[in-house]
Amino acid sequence: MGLTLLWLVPLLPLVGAILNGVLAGTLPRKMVSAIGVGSVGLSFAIAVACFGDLLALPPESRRVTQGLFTWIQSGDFHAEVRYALDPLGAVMMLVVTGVGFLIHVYSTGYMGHEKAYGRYFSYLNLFTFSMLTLVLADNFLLMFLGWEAVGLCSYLLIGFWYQRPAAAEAGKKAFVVNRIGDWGFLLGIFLIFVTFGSVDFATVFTQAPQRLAVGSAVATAIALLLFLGATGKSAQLPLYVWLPDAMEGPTPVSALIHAATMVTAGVYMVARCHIFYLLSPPALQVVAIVGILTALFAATIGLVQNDIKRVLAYSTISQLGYMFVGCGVGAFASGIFHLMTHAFFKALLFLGAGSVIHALSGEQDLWKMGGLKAHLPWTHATFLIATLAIAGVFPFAGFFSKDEILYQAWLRGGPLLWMAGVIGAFMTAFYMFRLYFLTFQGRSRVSEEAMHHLHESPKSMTGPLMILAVLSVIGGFVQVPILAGGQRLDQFLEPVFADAVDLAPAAHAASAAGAEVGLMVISLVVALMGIFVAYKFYVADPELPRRLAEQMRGAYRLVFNKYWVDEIYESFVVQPIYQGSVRLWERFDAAVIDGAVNGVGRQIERGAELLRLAQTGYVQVYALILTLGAVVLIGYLALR
Amino acid sequence: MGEAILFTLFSLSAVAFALGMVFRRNAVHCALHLVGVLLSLSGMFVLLHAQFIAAIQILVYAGAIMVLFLFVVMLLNVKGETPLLTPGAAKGFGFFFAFIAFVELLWIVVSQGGTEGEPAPVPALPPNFGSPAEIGKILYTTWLFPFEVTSILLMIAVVGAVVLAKRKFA
Amino acid sequence: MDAAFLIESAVKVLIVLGFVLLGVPLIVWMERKVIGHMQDRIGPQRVGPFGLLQTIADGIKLFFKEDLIPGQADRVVFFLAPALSVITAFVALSVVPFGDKVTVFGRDVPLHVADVNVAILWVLGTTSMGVYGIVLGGWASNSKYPLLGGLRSSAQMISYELAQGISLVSVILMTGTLSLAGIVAQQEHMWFIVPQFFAFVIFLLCGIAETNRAPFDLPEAETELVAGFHTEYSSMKFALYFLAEYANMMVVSAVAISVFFGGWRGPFLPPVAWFLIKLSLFLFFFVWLRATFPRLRYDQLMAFGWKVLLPASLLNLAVTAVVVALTG
Amino acid sequence: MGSMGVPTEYYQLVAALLFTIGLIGVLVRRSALIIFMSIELMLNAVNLSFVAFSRQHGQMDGQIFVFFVMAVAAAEVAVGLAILVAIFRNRETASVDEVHLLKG
Repeated sequence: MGLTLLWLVPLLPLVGAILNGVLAGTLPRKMVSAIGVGSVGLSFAIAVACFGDLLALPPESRRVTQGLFTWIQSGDFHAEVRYALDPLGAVMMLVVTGVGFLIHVYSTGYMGHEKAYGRYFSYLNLFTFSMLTLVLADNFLLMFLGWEAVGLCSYLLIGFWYQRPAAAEAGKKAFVVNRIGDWGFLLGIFLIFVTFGSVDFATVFTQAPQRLAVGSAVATAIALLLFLGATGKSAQLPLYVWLPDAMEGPTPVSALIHAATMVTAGVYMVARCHIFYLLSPPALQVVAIVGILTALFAATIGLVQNDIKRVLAYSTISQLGYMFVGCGVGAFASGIFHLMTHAFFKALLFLGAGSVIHALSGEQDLWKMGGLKAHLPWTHATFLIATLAIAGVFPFAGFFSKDEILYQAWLRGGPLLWMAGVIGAFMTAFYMFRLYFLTFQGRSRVSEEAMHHLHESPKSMTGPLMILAVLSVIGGFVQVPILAGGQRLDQFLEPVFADAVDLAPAAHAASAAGAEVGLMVISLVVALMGIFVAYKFYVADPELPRRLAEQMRGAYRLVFNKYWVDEIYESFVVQPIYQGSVRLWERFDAAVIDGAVNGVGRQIERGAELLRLAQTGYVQVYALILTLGAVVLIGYLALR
Repeated sequence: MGEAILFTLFSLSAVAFALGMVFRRNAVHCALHLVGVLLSLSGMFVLLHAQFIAAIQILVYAGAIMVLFLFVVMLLNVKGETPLLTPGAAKGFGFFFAFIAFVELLWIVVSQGGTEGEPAPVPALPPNFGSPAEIGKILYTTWLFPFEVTSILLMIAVVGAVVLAKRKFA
Repeated sequence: MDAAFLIESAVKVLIVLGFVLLGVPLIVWMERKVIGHMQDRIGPQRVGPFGLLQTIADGIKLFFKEDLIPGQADRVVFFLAPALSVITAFVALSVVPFGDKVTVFGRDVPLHVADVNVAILWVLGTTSMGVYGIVLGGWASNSKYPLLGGLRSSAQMISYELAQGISLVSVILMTGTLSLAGIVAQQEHMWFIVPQFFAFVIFLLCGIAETNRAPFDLPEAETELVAGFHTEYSSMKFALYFLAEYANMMVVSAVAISVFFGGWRGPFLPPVAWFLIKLSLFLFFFVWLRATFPRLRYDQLMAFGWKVLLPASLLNLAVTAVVVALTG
Repeated sequence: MGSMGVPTEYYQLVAALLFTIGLIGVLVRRSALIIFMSIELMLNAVNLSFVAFSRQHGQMDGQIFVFFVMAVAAAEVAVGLAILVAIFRNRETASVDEVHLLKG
């Protein structure tokens, strides 16, 4: 019965969003919480039921669609509002509803004192609906609807505190940068429609291998255009700039949208459309290269940031890069696996950070924290688990997923790609533990006033932290047995990526269990080294980082200022467009368009002056004219 | 034969009352003549097997709408007009157009009728044709949506009338 | 349309007409007697036994009085108005069944003048036409008090007609017929006053207001409007209005009996007798009210009609509808 | 009544006649009230036509139309009379040719 209720999974949050949105301000807070959390909770329960039903089906028929109504019917073009559930969608659906539910619960604590409580939950529910529409959509157009709607919700939630100029600016930036990506995505959809005459997933994906040759220009164009969309949504080079600024939004939002779900939409989309990438080796290569460059690039910036949420933001960008590396070497299941584990521990990290910020009355600067271990025991314990997970320490979730990506990179991408990945992993371990040590260990640098209010967060916040911590520990085991061949998640996703097998890029090295274990050990050692260095820098010898920064002043400033990317964009992209637009407005808009419009208006006015002479104001004259018209009409009908 | 006699009676009284309504000077008399027309038509409705409509015609039209008219006439205390009709060319045009319209309607009635100048035969009808039950059945099934819309229209009219009547004019 | 039917109808018309014409003096006499006793007086007793012929004497007096017509009056309408009042009352009575079928000369004769299948609508329609008699009488007198009385009266009647009609609709919902005979037929086991008590109360209150009886007799509030719409009327025209008022009381009572009190039904006695007993009780009730209650103020009256009775009747209708829908 | 009935055409003729009389009233009378009543007369003429056709075709939809026409007429009268009263309060007249502001 679960699968027949599939449509309720996205619908319930929508209902919640409408209720909370329309009744915002009139409902008591408890009611708002009940609607907001309840709708997503119910939706999660149904999602679990659907998942159970899906598992009960034989693997090759695990694709269920449910049409709701015809959305657009115009000539050849046909689009249904239809949801589809297959293993890939199921994983995403569970992540979105599950993690989403926990974050909703967390929000009731974190946002408890917020004035616009109803508005917040309305947005959050709307986001959940949009994200579910994105992952469950059965055609490109509906997916695009979800895609745009999550962007909208992201914009609304980043700018949730719109009274703060920084938040409003950040929302705007996110929106504009995403538009660039969306533009690519949309063009990709157009190209797909032109090529296949349909936007249905089933039609397009089954026809793609027959219609397009491997390496054909069309396949490459489609793949790259779609990937442009993915870089925007998933904050990859060069469109990553919005994500760090997005941290202006409430922290649960950062956890849900800008870490666990929305930013992974790009990865999901690439995995969903893997057939185009497999048909176009160059595009696949682009994905891998962009992924690894982003991973390294963001990691270096993350090394020196001082804002707790910004470090996490760069870490997210970096981890998303890893996922694209996985996809880029043709190991889509590995990318999705990392997406899932990342959703757990990154959400946990953000929520933990939120708990810290909450405890410190809004303080986000790492250098004003320290020694919080004793004050926030639950937050500390769960945060440590998440940090270990992201650093890739056995047996936490991140270890499994990251190593699988690195192994696949070794296998199909070559040693160079692997090497870069390992360096990234080292940096990940370093900056994450830097974050951890600065926050929880060492001497307290908390201000007097904040110290005064210091408290552990309420149950509604620590509860989700604990559940996510458990998931961060055991999340990796869904892939057990981890060695090649037996991976359970891979097998579950197998039907989706079945066609990938014969098209996948040839392996550079033979897969061997021994090599795999060896690589695992190497990366584990690298992670531990990163942790050790962080310990050395920030606990054992706190003066060391400063000295190092003095010695390498140029490099430090370059990284600290995020490679000046924002400034470069500002002067080379934003300003020229802005100035050009101003020119256009002055020359073209004001003169030609306004002139034409006003001119037409003036002519009509003049004509009306003449026409109004016919209006006498006497009702009966009007009635007479009316009668004349009727008489003529009746006469025509009578004598026809 | 009965129908023919009654039809003649009702149609004559309807037309006579209608003429009286249009050409009487006193507005109260005009309203009363209109009531006469309405009652005559109600009788014709009964002849046409529309008992429910006939009853509604009396209840709503004659009993409520026209009383409202009378009220307004009496409240405004409009004295007989001087002169009765619109002056000048408008009056002539009015009669002329109305005459043409009548000729056209006549033409349509005559030309659209049965074959070879013979009036179309009147069909036999089921016994409960026009009864409240039958009206109710199609009103609440086929015509449900218009019915609901009409109810909203009436509510709007009520609100509009109240607002207009209550407004204080400077 | 055979001859027998025509004769039968004519006879019934005559019976009803005669009954009303004879009954009204009797009611008036009863009213004066009852009110007299209620006010610790004796009431008329000089003319005839127990003063029974008093009303007849009054009627004769009115008949011989000079018929005054105000100088500026609209003569035609002035004549028409009282006649209209009486006619509508009689016409309304024509659909009330006052007894079961009887067999006369081998013919089954139903004891009502006409069995119209939309009888309730008919009654409501004719009573709404009765408004004209009053409003026109007030207007045609071309005098301030009558005009005000007429307008008041018709506003009152239109207002209360609504609630009255709606209270009847709930009974119609239960029976599924608009015919009074049909409604009486369905009360074999239970009078509708039991399930539709509230509808009855609303109907009765509206009926009192419709007939312009105390305590709703605003149109003829002598303290403010002299005698309301019939201030300028005298002689037989006045008598006609008088007749109309009492005939209307009979209509309301007869409809109430048919709809809520099982019509002519009752044990032992013949149906017609039961009908008359019930009718007398109702009329007594009307008189009793007049003796007991003071008159309402006009704004109270309108507020009561629109803000209490109408919503109450709608609520009753809604509840009835739900119950009928649920019990099928 | 079968084929004994009065033909529908006769009813249509009466309807046409009433309609024309109403039209004359609208076009030539000066009092807004009478014009209003004439409009009611025209509506009633159409109603008669509807009911006659309803019988001719043996379908009751025509009667339903009459029902709707009455509802609309009631609404129209309520608003129209309120407007008339408002005009009268302001200008002390119910004559349409003394009220001629209905222009741009």
